[in-house]
Amino acid sequence: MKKLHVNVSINNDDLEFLCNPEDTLLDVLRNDLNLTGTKEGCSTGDCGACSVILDKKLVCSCLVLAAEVDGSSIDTIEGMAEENKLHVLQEKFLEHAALQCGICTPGILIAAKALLEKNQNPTEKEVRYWLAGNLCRCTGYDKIIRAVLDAAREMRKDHGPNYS
Amino acid sequence: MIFVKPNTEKEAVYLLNNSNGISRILGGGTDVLVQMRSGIIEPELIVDIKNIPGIREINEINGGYEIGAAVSGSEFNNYPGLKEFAPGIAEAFDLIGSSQIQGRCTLAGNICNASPAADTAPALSVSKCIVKIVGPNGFREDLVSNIPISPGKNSLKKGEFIKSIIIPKRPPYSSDSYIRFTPRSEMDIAVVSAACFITLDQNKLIKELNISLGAVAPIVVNVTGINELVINNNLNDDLLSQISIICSSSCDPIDDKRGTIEFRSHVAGVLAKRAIILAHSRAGDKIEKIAR
Amino acid sequence: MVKVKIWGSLKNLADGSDYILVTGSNFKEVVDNISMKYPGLKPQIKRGISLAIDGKIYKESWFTPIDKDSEVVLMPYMQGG
Amino acid sequence: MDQITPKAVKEFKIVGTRPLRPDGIDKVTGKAMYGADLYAPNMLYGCLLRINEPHAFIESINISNAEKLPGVKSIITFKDFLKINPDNKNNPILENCIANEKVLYDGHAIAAIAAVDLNTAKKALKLIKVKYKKLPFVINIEEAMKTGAPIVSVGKKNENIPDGYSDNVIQYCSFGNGNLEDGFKTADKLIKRTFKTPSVHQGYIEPHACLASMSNDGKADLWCCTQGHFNVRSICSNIFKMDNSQLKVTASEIGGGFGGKTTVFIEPIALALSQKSGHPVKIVMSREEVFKATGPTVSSLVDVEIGMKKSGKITAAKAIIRYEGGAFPNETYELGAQSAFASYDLDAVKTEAFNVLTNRPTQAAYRAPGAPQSIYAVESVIDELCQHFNLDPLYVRILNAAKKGTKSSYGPTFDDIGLKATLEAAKDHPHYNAPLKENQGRGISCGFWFNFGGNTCVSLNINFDGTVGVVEGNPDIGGSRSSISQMAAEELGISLDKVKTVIADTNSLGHNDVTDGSRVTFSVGLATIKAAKLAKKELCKRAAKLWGIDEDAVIWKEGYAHPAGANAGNQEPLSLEDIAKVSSQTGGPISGHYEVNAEGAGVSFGVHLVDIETDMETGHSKILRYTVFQDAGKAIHPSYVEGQMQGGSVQGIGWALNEEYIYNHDGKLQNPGFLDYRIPVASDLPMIDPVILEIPNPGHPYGVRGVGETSIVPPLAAINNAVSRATGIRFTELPLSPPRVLKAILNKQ
Repeated sequence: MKKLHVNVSINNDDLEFLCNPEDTLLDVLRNDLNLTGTKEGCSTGDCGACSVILDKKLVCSCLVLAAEVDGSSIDTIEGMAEENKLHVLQEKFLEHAALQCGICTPGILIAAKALLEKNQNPTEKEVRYWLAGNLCRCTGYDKIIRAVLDAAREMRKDHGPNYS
Repeated sequence: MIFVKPNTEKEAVYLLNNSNGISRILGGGTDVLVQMRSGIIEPELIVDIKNIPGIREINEINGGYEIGAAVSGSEFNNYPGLKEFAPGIAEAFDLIGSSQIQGRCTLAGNICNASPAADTAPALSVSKCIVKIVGPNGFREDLVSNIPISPGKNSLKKGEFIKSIIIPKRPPYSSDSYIRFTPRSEMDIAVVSAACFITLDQNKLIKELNISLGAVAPIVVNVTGINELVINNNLNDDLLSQISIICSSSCDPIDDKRGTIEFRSHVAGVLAKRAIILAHSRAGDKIEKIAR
Repeated sequence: MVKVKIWGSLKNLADGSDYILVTGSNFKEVVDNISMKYPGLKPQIKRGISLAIDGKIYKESWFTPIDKDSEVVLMPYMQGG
Repeated sequence: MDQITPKAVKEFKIVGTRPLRPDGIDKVTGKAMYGADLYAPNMLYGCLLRINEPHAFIESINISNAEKLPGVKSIITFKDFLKINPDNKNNPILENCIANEKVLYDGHAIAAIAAVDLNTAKKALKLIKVKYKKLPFVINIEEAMKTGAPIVSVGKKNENIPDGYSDNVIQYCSFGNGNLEDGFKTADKLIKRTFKTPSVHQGYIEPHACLASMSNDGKADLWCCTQGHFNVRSICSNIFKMDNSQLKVTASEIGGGFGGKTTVFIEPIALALSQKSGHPVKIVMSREEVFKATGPTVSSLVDVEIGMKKSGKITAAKAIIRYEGGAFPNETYELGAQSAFASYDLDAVKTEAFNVLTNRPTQAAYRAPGAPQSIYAVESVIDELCQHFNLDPLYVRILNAAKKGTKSSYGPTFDDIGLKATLEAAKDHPHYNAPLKENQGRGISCGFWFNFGGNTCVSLNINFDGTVGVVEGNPDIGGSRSSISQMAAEELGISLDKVKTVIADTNSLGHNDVTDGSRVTFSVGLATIKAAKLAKKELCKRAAKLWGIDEDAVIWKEGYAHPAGANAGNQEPLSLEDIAKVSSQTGGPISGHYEVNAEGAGVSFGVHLVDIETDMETGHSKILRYTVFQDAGKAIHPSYVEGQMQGGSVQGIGWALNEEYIYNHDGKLQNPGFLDYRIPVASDLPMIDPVILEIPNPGHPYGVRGVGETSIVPPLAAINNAVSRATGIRFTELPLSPPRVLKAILNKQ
């Protein structure tokens, strides 16, 4: 079977990999690129644990073929903190105890980041609906929702009163 | 398996037409990848159409819209004016899957996958939307409602694929709506769904009323016998109850893990009623807006 | 003698009463003596038992002291969760 | 988020605060290593061949074509385990992992393959030729109990089974006090109902995963996500006839368990594939495998009969509990029988329980195993009696509540317990008197769990720089490392950032029981406090040496060694750091170790209040408001206590409204995925408001009780009662899925 050659930018690093045509982006991230922060919970797009940003769009990496992403840019959880500075969402998740086992956390952080990039002032309902594709079985979502709303508040503050 | 990402329609048609085994179009991939992973299909050829010029575009044409086959749910819903033009279709498209799925799912995929529960199928049917198909014999057009023919099967012929979907121009006081029933608020498959397209005159008398029901038969049910009942009438409770009964009796559902025959038939009537009320108020708002 | 309450389905395997009387001054002695005096309870003891001594549940500690007037309740061995 | 703490509770500095968890940064940045995240050089990928039949006799398994596929390195079947150890033929845990003579449920594995990559392994699975004969099967409780039912497994029946049942009824027990007949006679109203609950899955987001490496000399390393790696070691070393010391099991970070990761499913398979191939082998379950072939809960069929006076006093209560937990024996039926009436002070009470074999996957524990099902039935009947007499449901529960000195329905007499305080907190809460609209209902329910202790080892090391390392052996499933560090810091009197808690592998510490029964904060906490006390004693001894005084003349106070009084001298107190820095010169490193089989865990009670609105045209129920009251004992880290209360509640909400294993008439599971096995999503829920009550457990130095499990118990009945009150129809079967509720509404109309 002939492998396909793919060029991508992941967390702003240009890199290339070889993949089988049926490999998913999730397979390649985890098995070939050692980016295991992106988690596999179902492989059918029903749990959101494998969420990444593909060309500025939130997707489940289990529902993307690795071969498709040639020329794309991808953001994963490993690129969320800038150098040693955590993203506000990451800080708020810790502060609010918004994780217990933590397996869903990378996917939820990525999804929440995508939300706050398009909506700086979401309502509780908007956060709940946006994150409906990210299953969490430990927390009952309460502290996750509070953390996202608090992070949004903080980010609006950081960006000054004219933001949003 | 071979993966190809052609740059022209012609190339895509050629590949599809010359493949001997199972071939699949990759637009959003939200159904195809799940089927591949679970072993339901083992395609020999995957044709990723996203490099074909125009396939990811939305264009206004003849007072309606042409939606490229690879336009995703979030692209559709963020396109200025589209949601206002066809709120029912936007609702249906938006209900497919999570925020993650919205970044990938397409109208063409939803129709071609031919699930009885496909959200956009009833919504596109009530508005008499059209698909533009490319194939070995050139272009053709067909109604969306002619594409799914049975669960998992569509009417496209070998070598053909959908290029775009046309949402036709609408009369002035018309609107649409889509409501589905799912046990969860999100991340679910419609157990029953109802779409409504309505046109009023400026006195709020009904000129046209189409209802389509999803997940209550092998393919979308375009309910017949309603226009006769409602044309030139005001909407009232009595009419709504009559339509609700017609809708319930138009269903030919199955008992399965998601719902029972009894439940689906009853709720189809309930949702049809709710969809009509919603579409009617939207169309009514237009009259008032213009009056103001 | 220590008075040990046994659970309902063991009654008929002992002597039909809610309580049995055995000698012993700790967990192990009491359980050993139950086994000896009431062989019908042996299969259950083998499957696993706990003892509640004055309201506290002990799953196995052999040398937990038991007073003559302690409340002693035989319970199944608990696990899971 | 309220917290109700009686005044008498001990004053703490660090315990009871909400510090950031020590493993948090790794978990928000993707660095934390879970079961599937480890890769070894030269590693193979393993996968299992599963048969999609509920019951079949295996005639032959032909692996010769699969073996020939390039890239396939080893293939095993049950026969290989018999070669390893002939005793394996009687090992039910192994037989659940890989079938011996019979396929016992849809998805039961019969062979496994290791290959250079997953695609090759999957291809090879299709080349295995299996011949089997389908057998009659049985998947529901009523059918399985009847004489003449297909028998799942012969020879499993205990000696005490009453007559008149099939051999699938293998276990039986009964508990109780007092005279039922007299009790029922004095009641003004008797209500008897039969309730059903479906089998549900824990639904942890991380599928089971492991990486095994066995070398030619028989030594092995195993990395896996588990709630108890010492238990994994015991089970696997038993299967492979290995010395415990030769199998090192390391617990990865664990992506949820809730009881479902207390046993093994793939670990012995990976070890056998590794042994046969000479390569490390990794197995990761798919979500479908998790649903089909791990351990969901028992399903239940429960009769409850309760008599009540018009004053609200319960006169007698009886339950007959029937649980089905798949193809192998389990003890959940006993826990269900014992917990059913634990919340009440009753003169006459009896519970009987049966365990029944069926052709379904073998049950595993799920948060308070056995209690939600039986308490759901009991609390639903109590609510119906309250409605009958038009009595306030909280008043009736307070009137009958178990308290200190109550002889519990399962035997022992209760010590200090928090049920009454919890009920009163619910009554005083604004939620209880908030107005309701049409088609809305408010439901309440009590819940109970025993909480466990168990074998626990802790090693607490004082480093030369004055920092402290705590080594414990229980996988951290919900933030326990933080609580343990807090207790260590509190006891030593040092700041929390000086303490780091890690979880040791099986070769680095003595045996630790599984992380189960809400035992960790209690037992590991207890051992940590004791280990810290021992370390303090040694610190005092060193200070005494430095001061040249008797060691009894030194006391430890707030992080410093002090002379015990004027007679001991007036030396400047020495900090832990001061002493640690010279510990090499004063006798060597300082540490404290404590090993115990912890007993004396305190029971815990919870009360839930829920408001629901039911759509009378579709049968859909929406949760509008949810408040949880729970006696946590001392809350070490209140945020994670709240998290347990909220998480358990939402799992219970899922159980009550939508979750269920759906079987077709062919005995095959219809919904082995997150699309149709509907766990609650964020948009289904309101905030879950937790109210912590701190009634200290007398059996723990800081008053800790377990908190993890009680919270899943009340939601089932609370929601059932709310929907029943919203619709005016009493429901007796879960889930309250829209088709079920609508059917009842239409029947009533």
